[in-house]
Amino acid sequence: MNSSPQVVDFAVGLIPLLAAIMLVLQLLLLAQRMLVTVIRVFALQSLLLAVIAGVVGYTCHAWHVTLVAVLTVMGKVLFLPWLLERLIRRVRIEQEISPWLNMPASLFLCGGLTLLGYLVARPFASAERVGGNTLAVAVALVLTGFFLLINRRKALTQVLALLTMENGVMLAAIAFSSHGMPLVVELGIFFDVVIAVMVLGLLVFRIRETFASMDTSRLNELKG
Amino acid sequence: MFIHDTILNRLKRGCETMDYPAGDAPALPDRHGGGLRVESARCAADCSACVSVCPTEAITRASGQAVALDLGRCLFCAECVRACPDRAITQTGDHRLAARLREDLVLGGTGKEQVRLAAALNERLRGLFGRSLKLRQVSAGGCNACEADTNVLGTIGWDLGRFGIQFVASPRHADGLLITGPVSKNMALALQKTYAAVPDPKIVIAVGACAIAGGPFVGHSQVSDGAGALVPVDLFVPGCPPHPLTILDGLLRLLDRLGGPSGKG
Amino acid sequence: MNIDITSLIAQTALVLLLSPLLSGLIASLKAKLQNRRGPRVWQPFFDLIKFFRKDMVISEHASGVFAAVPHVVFATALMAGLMVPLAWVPAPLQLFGGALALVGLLALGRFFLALGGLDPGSAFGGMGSSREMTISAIAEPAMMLAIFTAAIAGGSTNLSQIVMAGDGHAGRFLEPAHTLAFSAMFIVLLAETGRVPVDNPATHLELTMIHEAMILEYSGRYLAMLEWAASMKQLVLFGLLANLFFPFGLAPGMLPAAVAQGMGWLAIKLVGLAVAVVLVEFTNAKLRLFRVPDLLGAAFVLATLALVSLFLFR
Amino acid sequence: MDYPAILLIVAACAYVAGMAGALLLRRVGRLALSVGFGLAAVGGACGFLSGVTSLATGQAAARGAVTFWSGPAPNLRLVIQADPLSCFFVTIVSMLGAAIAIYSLGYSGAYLGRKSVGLLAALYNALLLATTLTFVAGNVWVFLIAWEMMALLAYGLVTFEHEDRETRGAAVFYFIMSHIDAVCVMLGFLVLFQAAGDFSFDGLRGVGAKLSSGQRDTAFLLFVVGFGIKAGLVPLHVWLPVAHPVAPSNVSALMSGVLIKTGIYGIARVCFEFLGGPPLWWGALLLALGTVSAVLGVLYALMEHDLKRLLAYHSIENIGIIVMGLGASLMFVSTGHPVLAALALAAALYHTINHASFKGLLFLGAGSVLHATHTRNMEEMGGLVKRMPQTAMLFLLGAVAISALPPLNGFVSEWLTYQALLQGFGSTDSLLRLMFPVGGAMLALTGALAAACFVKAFGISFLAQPRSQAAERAREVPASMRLGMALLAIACLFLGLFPTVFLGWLGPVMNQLTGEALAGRLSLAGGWVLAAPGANAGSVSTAAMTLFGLSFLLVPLFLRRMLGRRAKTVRGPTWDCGLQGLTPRMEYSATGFSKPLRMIFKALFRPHREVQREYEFSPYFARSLRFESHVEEVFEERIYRPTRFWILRVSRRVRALQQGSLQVYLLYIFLTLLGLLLWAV
Amino acid sequence: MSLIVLLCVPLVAGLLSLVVRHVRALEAINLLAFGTVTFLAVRLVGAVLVAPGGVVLGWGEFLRADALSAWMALVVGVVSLGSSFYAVGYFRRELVEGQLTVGRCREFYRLTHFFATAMLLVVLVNNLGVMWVAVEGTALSSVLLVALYNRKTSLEAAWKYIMLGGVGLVLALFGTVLTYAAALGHAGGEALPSFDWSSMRGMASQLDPKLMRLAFIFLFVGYGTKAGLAPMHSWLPDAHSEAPSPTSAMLSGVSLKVAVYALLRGHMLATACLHSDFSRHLLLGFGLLSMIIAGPFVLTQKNLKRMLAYSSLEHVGLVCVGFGLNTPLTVFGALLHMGYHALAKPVLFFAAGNIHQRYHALDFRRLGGGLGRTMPMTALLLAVAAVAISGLPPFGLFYSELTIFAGAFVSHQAWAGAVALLALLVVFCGMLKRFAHLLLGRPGAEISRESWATGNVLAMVLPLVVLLVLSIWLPAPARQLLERAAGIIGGAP
Repeated sequence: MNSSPQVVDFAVGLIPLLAAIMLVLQLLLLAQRMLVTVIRVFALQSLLLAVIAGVVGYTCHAWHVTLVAVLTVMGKVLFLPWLLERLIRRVRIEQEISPWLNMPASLFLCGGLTLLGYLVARPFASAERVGGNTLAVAVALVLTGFFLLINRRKALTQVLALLTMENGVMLAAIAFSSHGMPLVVELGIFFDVVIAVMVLGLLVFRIRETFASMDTSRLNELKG
Repeated sequence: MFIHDTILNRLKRGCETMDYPAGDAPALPDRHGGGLRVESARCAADCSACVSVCPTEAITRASGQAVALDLGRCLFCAECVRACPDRAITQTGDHRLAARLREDLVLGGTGKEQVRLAAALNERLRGLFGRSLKLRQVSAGGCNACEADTNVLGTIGWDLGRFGIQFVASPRHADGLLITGPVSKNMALALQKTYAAVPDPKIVIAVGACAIAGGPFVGHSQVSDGAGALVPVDLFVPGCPPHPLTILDGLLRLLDRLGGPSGKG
Repeated sequence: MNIDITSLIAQTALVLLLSPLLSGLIASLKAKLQNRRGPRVWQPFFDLIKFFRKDMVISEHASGVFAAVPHVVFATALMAGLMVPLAWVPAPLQLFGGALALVGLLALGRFFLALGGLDPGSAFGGMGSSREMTISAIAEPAMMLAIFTAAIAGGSTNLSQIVMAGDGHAGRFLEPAHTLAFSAMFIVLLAETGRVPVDNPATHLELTMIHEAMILEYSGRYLAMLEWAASMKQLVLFGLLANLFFPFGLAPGMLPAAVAQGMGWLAIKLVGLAVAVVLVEFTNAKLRLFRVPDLLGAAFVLATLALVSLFLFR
Repeated sequence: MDYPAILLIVAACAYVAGMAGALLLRRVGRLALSVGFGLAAVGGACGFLSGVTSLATGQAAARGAVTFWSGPAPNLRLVIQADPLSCFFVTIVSMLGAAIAIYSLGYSGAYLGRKSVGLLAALYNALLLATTLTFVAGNVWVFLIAWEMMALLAYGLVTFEHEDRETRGAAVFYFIMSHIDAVCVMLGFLVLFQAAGDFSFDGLRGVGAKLSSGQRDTAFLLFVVGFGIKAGLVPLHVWLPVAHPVAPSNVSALMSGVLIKTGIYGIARVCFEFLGGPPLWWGALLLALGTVSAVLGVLYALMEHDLKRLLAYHSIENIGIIVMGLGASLMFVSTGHPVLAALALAAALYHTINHASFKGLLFLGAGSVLHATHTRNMEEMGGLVKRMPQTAMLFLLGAVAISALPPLNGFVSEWLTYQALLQGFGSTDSLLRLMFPVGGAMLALTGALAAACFVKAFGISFLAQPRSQAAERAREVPASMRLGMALLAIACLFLGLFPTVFLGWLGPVMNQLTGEALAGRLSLAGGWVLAAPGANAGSVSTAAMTLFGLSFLLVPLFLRRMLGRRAKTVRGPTWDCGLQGLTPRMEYSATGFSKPLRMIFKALFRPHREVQREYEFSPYFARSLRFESHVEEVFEERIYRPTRFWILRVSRRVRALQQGSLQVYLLYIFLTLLGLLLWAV
Repeated sequence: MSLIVLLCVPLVAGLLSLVVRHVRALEAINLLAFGTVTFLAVRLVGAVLVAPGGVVLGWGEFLRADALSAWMALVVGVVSLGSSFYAVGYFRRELVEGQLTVGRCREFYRLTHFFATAMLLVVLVNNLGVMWVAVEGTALSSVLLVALYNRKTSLEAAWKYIMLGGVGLVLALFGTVLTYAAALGHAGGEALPSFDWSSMRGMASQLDPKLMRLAFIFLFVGYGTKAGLAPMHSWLPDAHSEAPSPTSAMLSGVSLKVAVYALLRGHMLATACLHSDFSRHLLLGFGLLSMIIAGPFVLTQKNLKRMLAYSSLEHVGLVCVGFGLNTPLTVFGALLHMGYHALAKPVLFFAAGNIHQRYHALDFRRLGGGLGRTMPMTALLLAVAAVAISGLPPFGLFYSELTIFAGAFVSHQAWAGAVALLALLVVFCGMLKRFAHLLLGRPGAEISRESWATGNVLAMVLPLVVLLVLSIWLPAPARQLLERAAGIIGGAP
């Protein structure tokens, strides 16, 4: 099925937009308090990533990219959020406590990080196959995800921050190669993420059992 | 400059030691009447004027016997001379009073009108200490009068050193003891230990009435009446205190250094 | 081995007889200065003879060391005497020991004398030993530097060699190095032989004694040996001082005439030194124990200056 | 066949057998003891014979390096090279090892019930083997391995009585200092390795020439610090008086006699062979360090009243004297006077073996006293000469030797040092030549102070009346201990009376290091007289001195026969000025004895004294009085304690990096990432 | 063929242990599995030496074992075997004393197999992406092992371990993606033939240098966190001290080295591609930083296992310094050091395990002293292992350290050698002080007599004996393997 040039450049134009939305979602995550909404925002972000992957797969006739898109949808959009929400219901906590850095400061810092992302990605613009600055967005996603991880104190939010960073990396992968990485690597990464989240869920549950709270700042007995 | 003047002065003064054993002895001071002479023949039959007047009961007169004056206990206060009605006891002005035996000091008997001069040491001792006698001075509770007079012998005038006689610090180095003072109870042990510490052959010299017979403290409970009670004494030098000349004469006589030419050997 | 037997016996006799005479001379000189006739010059001989004939009272706490001390002190003093060229050059035992051996022998004697002081267990002996070792420790560097100056000038530590080297030019002792070294050595002499500014030999106060305190417990022939050794040590140091810094007048061989002349010069030098010592004693009182290090410090500075001047002026 | 090499191998096998035997039989205390120390004695004897024969017959010079084994690392090979310098030091370690092993047969009997004697014997054998290996090492690998093994085994021995905390602390301090000096030495060799490219000693010989002068000086300073710590030179000596006293006495004897000599061996080997032509300031630095060590060592020894600490400080003093000799020798090498360099080196090496023998003897003496009275404090001893006569006499002999007094070996080596210093005055014209005579004066001060110290040590411990129950009940030590000490005493006598014999054997060593063998120039009159080289230089003969000394005793004997035939001897109480009698408490104490010197050197010691008086109504009628005085150990107070304090303080500050919060840890990673991104992009 | 078998043995054992419920059987499976793994690893070493071009391929190009990976596989096998021997005795006593439920023991045995499989996969796989997946596998399988005791502190340690590890691995993934991108730049847009390390290494010179530089930074921070290099090491002391002793032995002994292996793969690519010392300086700098930071922590450490963890930090730092100096001598020394450290460190952790079980405490103040009196056998082995780990002569670590320093000095990087040596000295002083006061002196608490399981003895004595033997006599094949591995790292293909 040969796609006409318009369709191709239409698709190419769409991807940066979607990437930009993913970044916006990421900043939204920063301001979120309710855990349930945090999970839903993550699911939405993963959906966008899947759409990008699908678009790239479709346009470049790379069947395994589309397969990855489908897997992303099944895994990150449906299965993982369901798993985490089930966990929240059993643990009955809703509220994220005050973060380490207050809201305006963290937003300002995330802006800076995004800028740094662009700075880092600028020399590689030529190497990109897809869209203008998806690599910049990917780097920004990773750095802001990292900052989010540092900023939040709840265990579950930290898990999600980690997953957003992983989304950033997958975006970068897609950005670089229209054909994505070899299938075995993609599959490996995907299954690893799934197992990771399951293990993290188990641990969060156990911490909730023993510490009666998911606040990781309680975890500071081991010193020196 | 200080040193320069002192040396010149010292050299100018030359030797100020008396030349006594060679030349004649220095005159005794007029207060010092010298020795006593007791002629019991001249005493009245039952007269005992002198007995009561003597402060240390040195004079005894048993009924019917001649008067006996124990020079060892005598303080030479000359009360008896004044008290004796018929001048039986007279001062002879003689400084030579030292005696070897305690009995020689008891005057009054026939032929014992005056003190019998001390004889020299036996041949062996004189051979040993003839030219080198080191004495350890023990002040056994004395009033320091005899010590002072013994000390005078060390001055440049008398200069005991020229005869080879010297006072030493440690009894181990000494050849004899020179005891002064009535040997109080506290000093008895010390005296015995010092005596034991001196290596044989050794001599003991008791200087002063206290050392000979307890002096003014005779008979007191805290006093052992002179050195004779504790250690064998070789030379008694009576007096309270005996004149340095008497002590020196005793010492030289003991070492037989008086007879021949001055300071022989 | 090429030791000259006659020189050995002669010097032994010389040392044995001359040392008490020297002490007697000093004592009578002091007496003369005090305007008294004083003991005869032979008095030390009489004392020694008397002590040899007397019994001995030894403390029950004393051990074998107490008895060994006099023998060691006597032997080391006599040995030191035979290493110093007195009336003739070379000294009989000069092959077996030079300046350093002499210092070592005197140190050995002092070491055992101090032990002898400690053995009977009396506080006086301990005090004497402690002070003797302290003072000699402080005096040693000054003595060593003075000897070094003479040795460097003479080219060897062999005393006879130094004397022979110095014999040539009489003006030698006018050089600054030699005068400074001589004065340093003179102070050390006063300290080592226990003369007045450092220690009063004739005192009765046991607490002030240094040398005497150590031999308080000795009597009889042990005391004689110790006294004799002390006077021999005095003679050794006087001889060292005399011949090292005034190296003229020593008989080259053993010819009777030269020896007599040598003895004459020796007598003159010893009397001169004796007069100097007596003058110092006469004009000084005994220093407090903790002022003595300052005196010996001065000696050390003098010796260092002597050494430096040897280096600068030559 | 090369007998010395065989003997050396036999010695090594004996040590290994001793070690194994002692470990296997450790259940049976007495058997393990006799097997372990017996074989150690055999090994020592073989080593001694091998060293002496190879030195005497000159075979050592001819012998090359032998490779035994190649290890995992690329150029790691076990190379053994017994050249004259190694044989000399092997002689020392074997002689001392054998004597102390015999001594230990009796001494470690005290441990039988309490401690594992098998372990002591095994460690002792292993230490001897490691030390011998250090001396005969052919390349840097073997040297460093043996060096570290020696430190590890010595640590095991020092901490043998680890019950009380002080021993453990001292042992840890010792091991840390040993490891620091191992690091310095390793760094030094690595700097040399840069130019040499090969670790073997042959490759390193004279490599200094190829290095730049800056590198050469750094290497030299590293070696001086490294070997200085091991030897106990003054600024680096603080561990020695802490570690040696806590070790069992036979071990502290071995450590003082031999282990600190490995430092000397290192300095000799490196400065003379590897670093090539030394500039003048190297020798001057060593001479200065030696002088300071000698003077301060003896001054601090004087203030001690713990017998073993006193001896430990004396080790510092004697090491100072040895290093003075080495320093002088280096200066002569740099100014081009091989004869004087050989003389100074002979003085230093001869003092090394002398110190090994008399210090070993003294420590064994102290061990016997400890064995008999269970105390090291001299104030509680006294009167031991009557209860332990042989030990006392041997201790006295050691004391005379260490105080450098004539007939014995201490005097001979100091005499040689004096000769070297004296003749050094003319060797150069720079102002440094003043250091020689001043060094001589300080050496004299040290000798005199050492004599004062050992009058105190012997006098206060052995003479007069016993001042405690323990001293009262002291009995003579068993025969094997006395035999061990006697062997060392004989060594002292032989080295003292016949110096020319051993100095002749030192010829090959001096030839190897300074190129001048001084063959025969040191002995006159058929070996009876020791002479300094150079025209009519000074000469001394201890043998003749002794002979004449004894003959002179005839004079008092003759006079006694003549004059004092009837004189008898009476025993009486000590003269006590007529009081009730002298009690032991009235005797002079060690603190009292050193009081005048403490007052004179007040500036250095800064003595603190404290009197506590317990009384009811008036201080003049005290019920009880407690007097306590101590001397401030300057280096410990001013340098080591503050350093330790600051290191731990900074470490505690750094610990705050890990204070538990996950956020902070994530921040660390984040900042690292940012840092790298900014740095790299 | 042998590579697949080597991988499948622990995998199958793991799956089997999922099914089996009886603890005795699980122990048997464990021992059997790791025994065969070690045996196969040794055979692999033989095969690699003989194989043409020094490479053994398996499952097509997917599995590739060159000298370096064979050496790492051997290390993995040995350490896992050791800890499995020890685990038998350890867990039996834990069960008896009721510290752990039977379920937890089963969990331990199952996870250990997956942990070992993941590690073997990392060293044997050719594809860089799959290598990342394998490293992620090691992280996931070991986090539950760390949280085995389910106490407050072990959960805290596990959480920090997984969080920091997770972040690190995400960054590593980003690095891997960037490496892939750098390769793509050359291949003209269509899919790269294979993301295998061998092919990447082949065309390394054509990779895009700028991208490769950025990729190496992310790879370095990512795998550096897993390897516990300095600023990213904070999880290491917590995880190693809270995990059960057999696991902490495997963590310290080999998992850090596996992460370093992964880092090395990146370093080799970067050096080949950038032809500059960029990656070498990073390794050297961070290695030295790790050694310097370990010092203060060991000096003032209050807990025994944490001190051992910091000691591992220091040894990993030294290995990185060895690779950072990048001369044949230092790289050989570093590889040798890895082997020796893998033999010595587990014994220390096993001893710490024994002490923990007997005293129920690891704090030096509460342990007091006199361990030599209460637990003589453990004390002796602890002492010997401590001597080995602090790099004292009879044991090999001294030779490897000296080789590294010799290499540093010869290649005119003397300052690095000197700093490393001083850091070693500081750690030595700290550990000596602690061990001396722990082992010697009078025992504080009253402890029951020490009972010895055969597994314990074997687990502790065997490695030390092997270490001593290897220190004295390194077999020729082993030396040849190390030289070839050093060649690979140093730059030869």
